[in-house]
Amino acid sequence: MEQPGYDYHVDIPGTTIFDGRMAMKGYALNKMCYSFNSRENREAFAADEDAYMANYRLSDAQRDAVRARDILGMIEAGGNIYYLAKLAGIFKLSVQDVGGLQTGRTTEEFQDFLNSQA
Amino acid sequence: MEQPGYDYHVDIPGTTIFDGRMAMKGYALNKMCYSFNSRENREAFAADEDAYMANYRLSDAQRDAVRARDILGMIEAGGNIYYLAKLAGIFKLSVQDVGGLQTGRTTEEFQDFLNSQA
Amino acid sequence: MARILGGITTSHIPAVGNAIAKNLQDDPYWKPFFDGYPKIHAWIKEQKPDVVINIYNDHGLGFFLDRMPTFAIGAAHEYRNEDEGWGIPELDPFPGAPELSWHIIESMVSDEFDITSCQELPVDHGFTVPMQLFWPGAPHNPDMPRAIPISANTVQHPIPTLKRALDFGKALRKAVLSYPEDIKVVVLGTGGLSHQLDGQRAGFINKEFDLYCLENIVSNPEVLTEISRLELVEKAGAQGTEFLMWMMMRGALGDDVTELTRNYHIPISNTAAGTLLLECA
Amino acid sequence: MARILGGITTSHIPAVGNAIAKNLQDDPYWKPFFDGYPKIHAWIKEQKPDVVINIYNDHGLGFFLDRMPTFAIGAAHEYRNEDEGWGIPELDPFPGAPELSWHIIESMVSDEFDITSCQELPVDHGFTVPMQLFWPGAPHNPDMPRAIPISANTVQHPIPTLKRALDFGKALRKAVLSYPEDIKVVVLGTGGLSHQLDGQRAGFINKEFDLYCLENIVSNPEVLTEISRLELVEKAGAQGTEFLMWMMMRGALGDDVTELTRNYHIPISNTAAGTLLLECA
Ligand SMILES: [Fe+3]
Ligand SMILES: [Fe+3]
Repeated sequence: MEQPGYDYHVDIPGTTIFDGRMAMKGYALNKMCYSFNSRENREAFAADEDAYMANYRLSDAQRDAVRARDILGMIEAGGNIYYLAKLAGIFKLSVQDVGGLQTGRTTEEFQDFLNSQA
Repeated sequence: MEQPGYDYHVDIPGTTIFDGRMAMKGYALNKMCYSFNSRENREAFAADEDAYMANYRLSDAQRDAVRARDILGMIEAGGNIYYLAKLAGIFKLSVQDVGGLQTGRTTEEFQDFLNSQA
Repeated sequence: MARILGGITTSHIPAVGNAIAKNLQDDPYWKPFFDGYPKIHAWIKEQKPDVVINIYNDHGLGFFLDRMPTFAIGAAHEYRNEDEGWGIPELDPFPGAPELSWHIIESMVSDEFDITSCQELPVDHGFTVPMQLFWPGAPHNPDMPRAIPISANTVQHPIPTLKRALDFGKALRKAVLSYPEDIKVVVLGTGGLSHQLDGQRAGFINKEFDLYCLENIVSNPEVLTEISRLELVEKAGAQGTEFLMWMMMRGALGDDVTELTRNYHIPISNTAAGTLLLECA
Repeated sequence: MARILGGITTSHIPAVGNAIAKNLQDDPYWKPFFDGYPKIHAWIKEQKPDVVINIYNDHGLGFFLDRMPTFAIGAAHEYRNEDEGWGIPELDPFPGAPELSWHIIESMVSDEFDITSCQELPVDHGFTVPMQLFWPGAPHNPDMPRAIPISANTVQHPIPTLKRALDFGKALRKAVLSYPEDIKVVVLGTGGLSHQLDGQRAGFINKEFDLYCLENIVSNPEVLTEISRLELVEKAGAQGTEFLMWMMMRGALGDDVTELTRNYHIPISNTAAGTLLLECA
């Protein structure tokens, strides 16, 4: 059994392992993002973000991060990138925009960083 | 691997194995019955059985069996007893009533049959 | 470290929930059934488990055929008992033990069990009736432990083999025993014994086979893994396959158990009702 | 009896769906990526598989954390591509092969894989982009085979181990080869290679590790089972864990395979894109 060996003691810089602990923390935020698979729900969110977040009972930290479009804050508050991607879509952020926002780069700088690894 | 050995060649009289073949056949009927976990849906069914069945696209055999309260017919048409039980509840049939209907006994005779096995 | 105190099995017939709600415990029909429980109440009072792992099978409330897991483990802060469609009184939510749930899921996936993890899961009579039987007034009994539901598929064939069910229990035991907190755990195996609700064979009960299972589940569970799944349907009835939950429970108790009480009664509703209390060494 | 012709791997980046919709295949950004596919088209035209088993990972369309299966197998008559939330054009439904699905599920549950069977399952870009890449115009390509989706959990840790993924593929192979109909099957492994979307390490790509995986997945997949799951996160990136799908695919091909084509390109979107066509002996 790997656990509680390597799997539990490795620290990967800049990387949050989305495990049970994070899932418990982020459940409300991720459930809200999952609801964005429906156009109707995306429109309801866009029409009144605060009311929509209240309806899904987001924590204060989660609401603040969403209001600030703070991706790292959302992850810290338990957000999972697969669900957050649907929220990023509403904000019209590309995957490279999201990469830039998290790494302190402009989108162009982030694209250059990707290209540099070829 | 048991399959396709014993699991596929045994015939148990009076017993339908709810396997993939039956599940494919019965999907619409079982999905309708699963919806009866909600009171609102039970009431909608009671108000207009035919419209409700049409909405779930039941096959003709499934509709006929439901209309006739024919439990064996429902099973033959792919119904699974765990879901059908919710329909039986709407019809106010107890498990012993359902047992009697399937075995050609009155409810009392079915109860006696159960007791006889003690 | 966590300890497993023992295991308790019971049938989980929906009618029992109604009998409890109507206080029929001393009614002549119900008395021989409810007589199986006072010894278990005394044992629970004495042992005071912190967590109850309730191994049951969902009957079409928590799961539908669109996504039907073989083995599902709850990982929620609480479990709601929702409307099943036939008017059993709904109980208040049961508090969960999600940290232990995740520890179990981590350990069992590492050990090659392909778990479906459930961070929301409505629980049906298969879960609640045993809770009411063992902790009267549940979930408001003062000794009510925090709960972890585990459900195995008996709705749709292929169901797990009896060997896989027993092995599931063994891996569950390993997981619980490696949990670093000093807590006491009891494991329930609910459902069965022989019964069949559907078909021309409805009402089928098999006392001889039940007694064989009751005997061997205590002292020789390995021999029961030789029973094929369709043989189980044939001998225990179409819904008697719920005996798989007893196998899962048994695997979690280890080799050395003492039988403290046993009850067997035909019929409750359509079912041969069986109850066992097994204490771990 | 059924035969497995071979396996094909590809990344399944959502942007690819948009590039196809906009006909950007000859655009300088996209050309080196799309150049990996004509040989595969030719092979498919020649081999004409009857069924495609598409092993992908759902990204939050078909499953949510409320009931998250480790391994899910579709058993539906058709699979709808539904709205994922960010405006990829939705494709028409893909016809299924439910009789083979059930045969596989029966065989694999007997072999102690704890499958979640899915009689309804919306499929996302992880499933559709590879279909579009291999069968242009999918599902309306005249050679489009019937499809079986298989999804493994890479959303929520614990994810399955690399060994379990490879063993899954081996059990899948056994299941397919025992299917009595004379059909030809191709297996897709989609996702990867190295990429990470989240955190301060977003944009991480690891060419050296990808080339190690590409080399060994062909001729020595067993050595890859020594990689622990967190080591996979560390070396392939948080979403590079999708390489598990390649392991599952590889297990289904048996020992003796021939590599017919390989492509590797950095970057497409945030990802190192890898493509392989492996033919079974
Ligand atoms: Fe039951
Ligand atoms: Fe992906």
